[in-house]
Amino acid sequence: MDVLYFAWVRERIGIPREQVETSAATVADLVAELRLREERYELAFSDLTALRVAVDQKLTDFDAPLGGVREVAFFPPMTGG
Amino acid sequence: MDVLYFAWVRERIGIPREQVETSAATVADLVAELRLREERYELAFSDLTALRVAVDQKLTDFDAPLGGVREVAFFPPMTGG
Amino acid sequence: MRVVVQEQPFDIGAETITFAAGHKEMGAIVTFTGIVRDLPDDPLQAMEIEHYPGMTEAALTEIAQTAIDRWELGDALVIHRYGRLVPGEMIMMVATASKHRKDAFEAAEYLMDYLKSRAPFWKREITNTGESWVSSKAEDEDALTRW
Amino acid sequence: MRVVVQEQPFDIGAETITFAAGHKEMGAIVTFTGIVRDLPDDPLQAMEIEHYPGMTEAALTEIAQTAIDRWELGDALVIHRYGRLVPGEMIMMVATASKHRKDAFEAAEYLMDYLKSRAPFWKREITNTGESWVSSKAEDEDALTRW
Repeated sequence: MDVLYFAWVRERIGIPREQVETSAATVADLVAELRLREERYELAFSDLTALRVAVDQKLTDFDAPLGGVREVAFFPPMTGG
Repeated sequence: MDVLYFAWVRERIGIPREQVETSAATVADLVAELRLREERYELAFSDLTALRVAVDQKLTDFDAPLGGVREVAFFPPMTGG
Repeated sequence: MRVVVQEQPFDIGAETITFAAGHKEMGAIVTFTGIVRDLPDDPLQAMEIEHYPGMTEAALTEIAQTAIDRWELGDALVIHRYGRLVPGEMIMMVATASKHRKDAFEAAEYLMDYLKSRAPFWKREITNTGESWVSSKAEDEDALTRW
Repeated sequence: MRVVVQEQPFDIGAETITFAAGHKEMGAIVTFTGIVRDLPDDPLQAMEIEHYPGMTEAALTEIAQTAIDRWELGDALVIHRYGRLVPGEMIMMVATASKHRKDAFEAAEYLMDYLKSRAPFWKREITNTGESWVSSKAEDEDALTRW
């Protein structure tokens, strides 16, 4: 699936998006996998309360299931307006 | 003093303004004097709860004193905006 | 602060852009515009607005100044027309500028609530069957209790 | 309903006049405009706004549709920019049209509250000393509890 990063999450991980092969059942499982990869991931995901997640472009929670999902995005709380 | 009428008060009395010689102490006293004049005044002032009054262009109450006042205006509740 | 009472139409676009451009140190601009409703099935032909020259300007200025004093407001604008308007025409507008959106919104609502019931304007509706003065609404008077 | 996400500036005057002119059957139009604050003593040089193409439009459309469904609203407009903006530039605007001023005001405030914390935009401030992401405010999240 496509995994997207925005704002300081993108900066910490160093790329705006990547293809990830995973069998993670939930967003939380995917995060756990990513954190094991490299320190930049560990750093980006160190405090989940500071992060928001969207699955297929809809805001959701970290326990959201990933079955059939094409796109997951991680980012800080929004600051529009 | 000048006495002004607006909206349906003006229509009932038939003139937009007039000079009134009075020694009325309060707006209520002035209204009592005017009501004695002619039926069109009696008609215009028959229900004071449906009227508002401004003294020297400031909204006030019917018990407002008239000493030194130059202009009194009677009108229905405002409907601007 | 700018308070305008005029018979002729105003340009909502030009007024909004001028007001906003004049307050770049404020992050939030709110405007309200009142329009004579143009209803296909409504027999309204025109709306005539009477006002009390002199007192109108004083009342609007006092309302705007109270808003500026009460909220953290950089500026306020009030434009209100009088005379004969046809459906679709703009009756009035207010604008507020603040550093905070909450202040800009609340102050604009305050301006509208007071302008409705405390500024000396009276509307008369001209329909196919006759003319009648618009009655004040209890809800407009009640709206003031919020402030 | 119209939702626009664009890099280039928008014309607040033209947008407001077009929106209002398109809703003559509505008596009340409210607009909100957000401006990059231009503070004389503030070292802010620019504001960069990042967004999530695709999701942004979907989120704004959902927020606007919710407002239209919840209030007696004739229409809603949302315009939000992204990219690099300098102080004094307009970031975004919303507009609402209703028969009732209370609905127009409340719906505009709702749009702003949700747009602030639920539409995928992130602001970065560039100052003389560096760059930093704007933190979300607890008060912005708290504002949602009103609805």
